[in-house]
Parts: sequence; structure tokens; C-alpha cells
Amino acid sequence: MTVAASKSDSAHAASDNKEKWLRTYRQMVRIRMFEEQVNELYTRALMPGLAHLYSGEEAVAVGICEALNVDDYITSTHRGHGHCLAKGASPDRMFAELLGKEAGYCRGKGGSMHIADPATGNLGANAIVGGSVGIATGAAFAAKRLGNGRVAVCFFGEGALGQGSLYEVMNLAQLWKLPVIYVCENNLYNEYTHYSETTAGTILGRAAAFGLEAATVDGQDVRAVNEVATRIVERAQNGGGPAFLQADTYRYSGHHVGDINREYYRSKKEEQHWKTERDPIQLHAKWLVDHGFADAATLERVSAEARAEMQAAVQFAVNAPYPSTDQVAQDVYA
Amino acid sequence: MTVAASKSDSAHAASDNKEKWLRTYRQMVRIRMFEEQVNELYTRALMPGLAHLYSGEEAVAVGICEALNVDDYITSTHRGHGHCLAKGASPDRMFAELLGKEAGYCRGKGGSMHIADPATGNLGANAIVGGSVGIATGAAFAAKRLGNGRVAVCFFGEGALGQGSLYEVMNLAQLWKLPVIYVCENNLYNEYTHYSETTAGTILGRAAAFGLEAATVDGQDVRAVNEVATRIVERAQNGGGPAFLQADTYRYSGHHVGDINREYYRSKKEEQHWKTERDPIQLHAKWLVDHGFADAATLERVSAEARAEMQAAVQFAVNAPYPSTDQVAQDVYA
Amino acid sequence: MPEVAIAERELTFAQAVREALAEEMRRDSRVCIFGEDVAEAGTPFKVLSGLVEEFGAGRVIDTPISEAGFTGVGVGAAMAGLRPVVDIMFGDFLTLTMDQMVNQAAKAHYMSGGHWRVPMVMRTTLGATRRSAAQHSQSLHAWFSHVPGLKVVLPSTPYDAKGLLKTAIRDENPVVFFEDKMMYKLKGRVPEGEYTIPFGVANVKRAGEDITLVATSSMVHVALGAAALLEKEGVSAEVVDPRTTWPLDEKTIVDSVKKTSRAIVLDEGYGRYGVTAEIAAVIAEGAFYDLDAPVKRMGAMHVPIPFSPPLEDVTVPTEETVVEAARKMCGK
Amino acid sequence: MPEVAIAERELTFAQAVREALAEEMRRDSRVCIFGEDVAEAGTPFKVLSGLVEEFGAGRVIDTPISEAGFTGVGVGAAMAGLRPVVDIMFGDFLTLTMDQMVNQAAKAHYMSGGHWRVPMVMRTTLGATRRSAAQHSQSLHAWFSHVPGLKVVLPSTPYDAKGLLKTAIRDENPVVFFEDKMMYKLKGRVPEGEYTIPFGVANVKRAGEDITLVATSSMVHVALGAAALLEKEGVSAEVVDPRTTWPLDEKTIVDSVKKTSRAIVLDEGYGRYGVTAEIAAVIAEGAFYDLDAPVKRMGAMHVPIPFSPPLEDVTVPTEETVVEAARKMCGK
Ligand SMILES: Cc1ncc(C[n+]2csc(CCOP(=O)(O)OP(=O)(O)O)c2C)c(N)n1
Ligand SMILES: Cc1ncc(C[n+]2csc(CCOP(=O)(O)OP(=O)(O)O)c2C)c(N)n1
Ligand SMILES: [Mg+2]
Ligand SMILES: [Mg+2]
Repeated sequence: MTVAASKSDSAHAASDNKEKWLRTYRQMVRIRMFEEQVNELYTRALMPGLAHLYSGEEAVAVGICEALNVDDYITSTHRGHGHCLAKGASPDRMFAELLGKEAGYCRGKGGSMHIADPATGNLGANAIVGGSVGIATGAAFAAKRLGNGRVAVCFFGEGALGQGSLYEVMNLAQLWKLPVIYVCENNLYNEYTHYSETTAGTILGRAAAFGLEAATVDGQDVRAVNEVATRIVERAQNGGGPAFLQADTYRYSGHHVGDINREYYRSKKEEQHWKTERDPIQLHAKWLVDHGFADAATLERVSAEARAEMQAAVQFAVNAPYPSTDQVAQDVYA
Repeated sequence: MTVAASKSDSAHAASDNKEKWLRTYRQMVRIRMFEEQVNELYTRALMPGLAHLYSGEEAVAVGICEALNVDDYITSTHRGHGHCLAKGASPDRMFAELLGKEAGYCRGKGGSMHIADPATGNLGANAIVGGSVGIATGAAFAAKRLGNGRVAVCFFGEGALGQGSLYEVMNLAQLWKLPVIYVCENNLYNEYTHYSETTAGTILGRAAAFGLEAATVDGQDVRAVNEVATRIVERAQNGGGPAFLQADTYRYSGHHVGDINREYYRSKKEEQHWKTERDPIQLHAKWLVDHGFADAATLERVSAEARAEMQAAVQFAVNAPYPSTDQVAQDVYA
Repeated sequence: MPEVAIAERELTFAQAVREALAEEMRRDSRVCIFGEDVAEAGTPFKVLSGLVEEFGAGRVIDTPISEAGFTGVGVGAAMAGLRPVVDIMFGDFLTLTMDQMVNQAAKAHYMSGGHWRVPMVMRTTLGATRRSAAQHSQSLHAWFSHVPGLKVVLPSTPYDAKGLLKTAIRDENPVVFFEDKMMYKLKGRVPEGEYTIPFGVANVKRAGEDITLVATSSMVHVALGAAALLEKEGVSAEVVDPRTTWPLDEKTIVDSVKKTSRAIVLDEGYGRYGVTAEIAAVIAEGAFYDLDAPVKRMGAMHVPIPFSPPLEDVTVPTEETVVEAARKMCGK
Repeated sequence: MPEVAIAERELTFAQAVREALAEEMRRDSRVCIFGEDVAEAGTPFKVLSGLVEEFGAGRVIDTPISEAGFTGVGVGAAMAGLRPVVDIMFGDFLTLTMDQMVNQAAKAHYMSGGHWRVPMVMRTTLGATRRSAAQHSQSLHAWFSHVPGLKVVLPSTPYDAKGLLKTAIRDENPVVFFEDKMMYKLKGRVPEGEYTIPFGVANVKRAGEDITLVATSSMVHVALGAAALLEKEGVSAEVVDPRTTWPLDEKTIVDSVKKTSRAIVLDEGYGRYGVTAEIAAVIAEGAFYDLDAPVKRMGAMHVPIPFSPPLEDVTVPTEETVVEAARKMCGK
């Protein structure tokens, strides 16, 4: 029932995949740069409200979305910028949404916590912890019933393990053999509380108890994530039913952009360790260089391009107009 | 983590326990006779609404409540008459409640599905499936915080495994090492649907995943139930934390008294098998006789006394007055 | 009433609901049903009997007792191309579905700037006097009427039930459809042919001159009974059934009261902070200069529904209490 | 206003809430707090900072993100002898607690014929304009006001917050206590000494002659601001704060309107089927013969709360919109 992802550095996994591993690198860098800009917008008081940054967790979203088709579904969380970009959304309309502009993905009505994009199968970020577990499971039900071969990936943080509805839908998904993948991003903290204070027993055991295929993976290793994702996605496509993936990772910044003083719940030392020893981008960069898939200059170019792309996207958003107030009453009913 | 109850027919378990095993026999018979009267009241159209009979499951409530003190807490279900009697309630006031009379435990306001009795620690039957899992867990929290040494037993049917809140509170109970016992009465059916159609994976695994002590027991063997109950109750009293007990049992009648034609969801043959081969009262009677704790005459006297007791209780209830209508607005607020 | 015009045949309320579902499932393969004991059992009320036999277990799906979970599945299935009809056996269990209905279903369209849609119907029940006590007798439709993004339907006759349910299933938005448990056996004319009833259009169930009785669901029958009694006393009562509390047909209600200058609002939900408050406020505002007396509100008594029959019976408005109130208002 | 009479000291709304909790926890060891990040973090709003340091992790308890679960634990703990204060971070998450609050907490006393009691307080938040979008901006107090067995409190000042919270903790029934997120930094006079404020007693926050503004929670400040502006125009507005929507002090509200003959009801919940409907209906009935104009209701616009600032800002009543409405009603 419970299986761990096999090490992924095997030559085979890599060799004929240069394009893919360069693409995943680029995607991770784009997410990192996107979040840098978000933090910038916040500190410059250009962004209304708050945002929850995905920095440090890039390998999870990228490794998994690399295994999906554009029309496969995802549901995302309050920490959703990474999922959204990895699934294919464009940063300009994302920034526009973060600033509440009409050009945003949700015409400014959703903001950071509710970006949705039908074009890339993104059913939406959700500001209710665990709020989308039913939606993802239902999308998988529809995909199976309509026979369109799609799968649904439900991203959530380990804090969502506290929501009973997760267990209700895992039971349904297994009973009905639905093509849904539950991805638990374990970044160790539910807001300001360490997950060990909120999580009894084991995480994987909770999925295995309902009969789901359950696996853990190093969430800082984009290749490992992608390998296990590819396997469980194929399994789901072939009628094998749902799976649960625990990706161990870490968020670099605060719970949200305003969470500056964190020592009372986690140490600078711990943060430093993850940033220097376990950074998914650096680790993948080293691997790319070691395997001769890229040299320092190439990687530098990727960063430069991504940074430029995000700066331009921010400019677009800053210059974009707000919706006219009469739009407030539109879109309540279809 | 997961342990099965050891066989209980060992001499030791029995020998010096004659009184106890005769008492549990009497209690099971009283519950059986109580439910016979309830069915009678329904068929004679003397009872308002419906009732869910406990017949066939007596060994579970009796085996467990035998291991409890009068001030320990229980929460019960829509199928709660057995729990209520086993915990020590008196049948006259129970029947009065079933008929909506002022002399009832709830002054007629609760009825069959809401009987509660502070004197015996019965926090109340509940008509919401899984509705009392939080209440039982909270009572255990209070017991621990107040240091009064009480434990709380939460009875529910296997259908409540579908309610996510059960997993939420098992997690809390294990994190806080609360003296609460979750008793899953698996009588195979959620209303008119076999539990195998609604339950993926394993039942015990769901509790074990949260770190609870988890055990299964033959719910038709009152001595086996009592032995494992005694062990996990002591464990809870000694700070060992929560436990989960799956008691395999069967309901003899319909989901409720009005559920007469059942062939579309279960066979007469299956019902016959349980009634003739697995009846908790007959099985215990045989054991009592085999061990020389009782002879046929003694057991017959127990039945006769119980039947007389229940008939008198019904008479009391039938003759009791309804509450005056002005009582409708009382007890809304304390 | 429209029935008179076109109807030929009599069906019970339950049969009308079943026929609406069967017709819609035949015309649209995306329609499917989720719920507890909805398949072979056809629900405890037997409303769905026969559907699994015609449409199969792939479209009439028994669920575990997981109201929050399968409601969420309904929301996602609707967003991804199906048209689920989610069955919540007793309206009291809606308490378990509020997050999915209110934070997800009701808001997905708006939060996504109009991109995602949730064409889902939640069928559930309301109503007391079944001797089922406090957790099986509530009428919680006011909560949903309070939430933008949801539509709320309260059919009072077999004819309305069929026409409104077909409209609900074809609607692009989440619709909560409340059926009074006590009306399932109620008979009424239902035409053979295809028809739908638009939302937001109240129905004058009986014309009158002296007083308007605005009533929902089962209270429509209490109002009609009271109107018949009042007629004997020379009081002509008009009975207006909004049929949907959201959208609400304020005009028909207000116009009726402008004509009669007196109004009683009847609803089986709690009177305080409920449907009677909204409709009374709408009338008091819209017919302010025409009212001869304050609008009278009659809802469930503000107590948990008791089990004991003599107590339960006084918690809901009856023909007698309505007649008495109407008499007073008309100065008789 | 009572503040003027006795107060010496200024506290923020958050400090007043914390002081009430600290005082009650000192006088009664049965009082404990459950919630997400309530201990070291002191909640995201820092309302509870310092309490875990004084009372320890055994009484200020961090929970997993299990609103339904720990609310149920609160209900059971209350029945078994404690006096829990359950913290629900955002009022939007109340959707997850409805079964425990409505089917369990609200009914346990009644269903048991008065034998069991649930002396529990649920503290939560309401209010928009924080740029938090549709799932973090709702004001759902109308739902609870609709449910017999619950009491609902909506403090509008630090003084009221402290006095009402102490009363809530000492009450023998489940109480839902709503704090507007935008008011936590609001300062106001709070006396040093011990005091409580009874439920069901409205407070006239400002006396006036021409129009009554009945307002709850943060809307009290909108009403006071509007009253100040209206004064300049020669319109004297009275501001009445019910403080608790259940029990509701109908008399003080109706008496004020009988005096002024005009009323606007302000509440941050949705206007439709909400608190404004109930209070408007109460006024329309109680002051029927005194009203010079229909009661005006002003609540949140009937849309999910949008994120975009210019859109969000038009969803709630403001001093300007209130002044405009009042002007019209007073024929200016
Ligand atoms: C139902 C619900 N409860 C509480 C919150 C407040 N909240 C927002 S994020 C968060 C912590 C979530 O932790 P986790 O799921 O691990 O996600 P992470 O932030 O670590 O990515 C909490 C408690 C919420 N949004 N929804
Ligand atoms: C939350 C909820 N959903 C549905 C119901 C309707 N219902 C009453 S009993 C029951 C089946 C319960 O099965 P189980 O828990 O196994 O208990 P049993 O009746 O077998 O003793 C159902 C679905 C309910 N009372 N509460
Ligand atoms: Mg986390
Ligand atoms: Mg069962």
C-alpha cells in the first residue's frame, strides 16, 4: 500500500530528458522571481491585503505539474502562486489579480487567495484550509464519468490534515476509484504552530487507512517529485484510483508577507539550513551542471529572463486599470 | 498499535466473577425485553414517531458499561436504548420519554433519539450520525482537566465512520491523551446500505493512523467485550490515552421499527444465521450453564422478572400525563 | 391557479419530484444524483424509487454518511461538467454542508470573475410535526436565502415541485431545493407534458380582497385552509406563494398587499431573523402607505422542536391560529 | 453613554477583550480557551497575547485546524463542567461549526428537558474592507440569531466588549460573540474596576430627535459619524446599539423610533434575510402608527465580498451613504 519514491538520480531518469529538466528549472526560477516581486509589492505598499509566498516549495508544484496535461485539473490553496504558474498561468494577469485590477484572472474579484484559470484547468486557489478537497474529488468524478481521461490534483498544506472533510473525500475517491491525487505539502508549520503539535500518528497512515496509494517524497528534489508524480498520475489515468503524496518541504518566508518576526515559533538557524542546504533551485542547478545539461551562463540567463519577465508583468499590473464599480454586482449569478 | 482482544473463556476471566456474569446476562435480557415492548408500542400505534431497536447488539453496551463507573460518561446514538439501560437508566422514565410524557427523562422533549440522564453520566443519545464524537471527547477533556478520574465512552455505528469530525476528534484525543473510548458498533449496515459499499480501506487502520490504541472484538460475546473494555478503560484512567474498539455485531430488526421489508438489502437467511447462531443472550446463557453459574430455571426467572419489569414500566408510561403546553417554551435557555 | 388550466392527471408531491428528475436525466446525461440510500432504497421517503433501475448505479449513487464530503464532490463535479443533484436527507443535516455551499458553491462563480460555474442542485427537506424531535424537524432555508450566489426554492404543490425542479436542474447556479417531508403524499394535478416554472415569479394560489396571506411550502396549505374558513366569516383572503425566496418576487407580494392593505407572512422556519422578517420588511417598505395594520409574522415558535406531540403541535402556525390573527387584523 | 460616567482609562478593543478573558480566567479556573494559534501566537490578530504566559498551555490550548472538532470538544467540555471559550479565527469558518453549534450546543439543554447545560462562548470575527476577499470577510451573525438556544453578542466599543464578554463567559448557555476585525485597534474608555453588561439591553450611543439609526458592531461608528455630519445639516440623529441580537431589546429600539418617527437599520451582514430585516420588521410592527416613512435597511450588498478595493468599498454602508439616506427620509 505505502511506497516510498525511489531515488531519482538514476541516469535513466535523466539522460534523455534534458529539455524537461531545463524546463522544470526555469519554472522553479520563475516562481521564485514571481514571489520576490510579490514581497516587493507588499513592502512598497502597492498590494492590497496580504499574500502567502511559495518560495522554497517550488519543486513540489513544478515536479507535479510537469507530469500533468494542460487540461488536467488542479485545486490550490492560499499559498497558490506556485501551483498557478506551474500549471501554466501567465504572470501579468496574476499580478493584475493580486492588485485587484480588471485585467486579473478573476477581474480583480478574487485576489491572491482565489486565482482560478479554466484555460489551464486551475479550479481555483482556496482560502479555506482543506476547502478544495471536495472540489478536486468531484472534478475527478466528472472526468471519470465523462471519460475525458483527465486527472485532478488537490494541493494542500499539512494543516489541512486537521479538516475532517479530507477523510470523507479520500474514502469516496477510493470507493469510486477516482483519478485524483492528494498532494500534502508538508512545510512543517500550520501558520505559527509546528505540525507535530497538531498531527497525531502518521500522515501517510491516514491515507493508507482508506486504501489509497500513499507515498512520501523529498519535496526539494524536483526530479524525485516528478518521478513519483508521473507514476501515480499514470496509475490514476489507468483506473488505478486515487493516491496521496506527502511532499516534505519548507516555506522560506513568513506564513504571509507580514509575518516578519518568526523566532518565537521557528529559529533563524532552521531557516538558514533549508535555504542553504536544501534549496530546490540550487540543488537542481548543481545536478544540471554535474550532468552537463547546462553551464553557469545558461542558468544565469534563465534567471535574468525570468526576472525581466516578472518585472514586466508587474509593470503591466501596476499600470492596469481597476474595474469600474458597477462590476461589483456582476458575476454573482451565471 | 493494533491489538485483538484475547479469548475470554479462560477460567480466570470467569471463576470469581459469577455475580458479574449473571448481572451482564440480566442486563442483556432487560434490553431485549425493553425493545420488544417498544416494537409492541409501535405496532399498537401507542408511540409517536419511530424508534431504532438495539436487539441483537446487547453484548456491546452491556460488556462496556459493566466496565464503567456510574459517573463515567457515555454518548449514545439514535439506536440508544441499550446504552441508556446498560448505563443504569430506569425503564419507566425511558418509556415515558418514548411516549412524550412529562415523567420522561427529558420531560418528553427529547424522545427516543435524545434520552439523556445526568445521574448515570449519559450525555445523551444523538440523532446526528457522529454528532456526539466531539461531545464525548470534550467530556474526556473536562474529566482530565478537572482530574476527577472519569472516562468517556463514545458509542456510534460504523456509519459514523463517514463523518469527518470523527477523525478530527481522534486526532485531538491522541494529541492530548484524553480518557475517551470510541466504540464502533459495526452491525454491517448504514440504514439500507451494506457498510462495505461505504467504507474503503480498513476500520481499525483509521484509528491506528492517528495513534490510537485500536482493537476489534466479537460484539456478540459479552465477556470478550467486557475484557477488552476493562483493559482500555483502565489504560485511559492511567493516562494511556484514547482507544478505539470495533465491535462486530448485528441488528435483528429493521433500521427502525417501520423497516419491515428488508430483502432488497439483506437476506432473511443472514438474519436467521445471526439470530440462531450468534445471539449474545443465548451464547452467554449456554456459557453460564456450562460453567455451572446458573441453571435453566434461574435464567428463566431472570427473563420473567425482566419481562414483568418492562411491562410495568410501559404501564407507568402509558398512564403518565403529557406535559402541559406551556412547557414548550421552557428549557430553551438555562 | 395554472394547474386548473392545463393539468389532467394527479400525482403525489413525491411522484412529481421523481418525474422531474427522470425527465431531466433522460434529456441530459450530465445529470446525476448523489446521496445516502438514494439508489435501491430510493431514500427513506421513497422519493427516488425506480431511478437507479432506469439510470443505473453510475448516475444514482449511494454515498457514505459524509454530507460535507459528497456536497463538495457535487460542487467539483458541477464545475467540471456534470449537473449533480445532491440529496441531503433531512434539512437538519445542512449544518454539515455549509462550508461547501456557502464558501465554495455560492462564491466560485464570483471569485473567479465569472469563469467557473456551479450548476448544482441540492435537494433537501424541511418541516416539523413528524414526531422526529429537534434534530430532524428544522426548516433552515433562511440561512441560504441570506447568501448571495445561491438560489432557494420552496415548492408547495406537486405541479410547482415538478416545474421548479426542472428549472433548478437547468439553472447554471447552485440551487437549494426544499421539500416539506409532510407533503410527499400530497396529491395535485400535474400535466403530462413538458413544462418548467421560472424562478422569482410568485404564484397567487387564491385571489382575495381583504387580506394577503404570503405563505411558503407547507404553509401555503395552512393559508389556503385558513382562507376557506375566513370566507365563511366574510373575510376574503388572497394567498400568495413566492415559490422562491431568492430570487424573491417582491412586486407580486407588494401589489397584493397594496390591494388588500393587510398582510400575514407564514413560513415554517423560525420566525425570528427568518424568512418572515425579510418578507414583512419588504411589505412594510413597499406597501407603506397602503397598510391598515402592521404586517403579522407567523413562523415556527422560537424553541428547538420538541418531541412530545402536544408540545410540537403548538410550535407551528395552524389554520386556527392564522384565522384568529386574520380576524383580529380585519377587525372582526 | 455609560463610558463617560465611569471610565478613566483608554484601552483598545483587543486589549478590552483580552482583559475580560484574563479577569474571568483568574476568577474561575474552569474557563479555558481553545483555538488555532491562540497560545504563543496569541492569534493572528494578537488579541490573546500574554494569556498563555499567565495561564499556561493547559488553559490556553492550540488546536489543529479542526473547527468542527474542537467546537464539539468545547460543547462536551462545557457539559462536563468547564467553561470553554472557543476561538474561531474568521467568522467565515463558522460554516464548519454549524452542526456542533446548532444541532448540539443550542439544543442540548432543551432536548434533555433542562438537565444538561452548555456554558460555552464562541469568539469569532466579522467584517469586510480588509482586502481579504470573499472567504475572509463575511458577517454571519444572522444565522445564529435565527437559532433558538443560542445568544448572539455584537460589541461595538472596548467598554462594551469587556462587559459583554464577561457576561458571556458567566452565562449558562452557548453564546456566540462577534468581534469586528477592523475594530481591534479602536480605542475607548474602559474603567479599571470590575463590571459586566447584561444581555438584551440596548445602548443609546447618541441621543437625537429626528431619526433613529439602529446600528450593530462596526456600523455603530458609521452611524455616529453620520450623526455628526447630519447635525451640521440640522438633523438630529439618535444612535441605538442593540449590543445583542438575541436576546433583542425591542423596547428601547421601538421607543426611540416612536420618538423620532424615522429609522434606518445598519448592519454589516447581508441586508437580505439578515439582521436588518428582523429589526426593520420589529420597528414596522412596534412603531407602526408613529412612522413617517418606511424603515430603511442598510446592510452589506448582496454579493460575495470582492477583493478589489474599489469594489469592496462599495459593498458596505458608509457615513456618506447613511447621511444621504437620512437626508432623504427627513425631507432635506
Ligand atoms: C478552515 C480554515 N481554518 C483556518 C484558516 C486560517 N489559516 C489560513 S492558512 C492556515 C495554516 C495552514 O497551514 P497549512 O495547511 O500547513 O498550509 P501552509 O500555510 O503551511 O502552506 C490557517 C490556520 C483557514 N484559512 N481556513
Ligand atoms: C449526519 C446524518 N446523516 C444522515 C442521517 C440519517 N441516518 C440516521 S441513522 C443512519 C444510518 C446510521 O448507520 P450506523 O451509523 O451504522 O448506525 P446503525 O443505524 O447501524 O446503528 C442514517 C444515514 C443522520 N441521522 N445524520
Ligand atoms: Mg504547512
Ligand atoms: Mg450500522
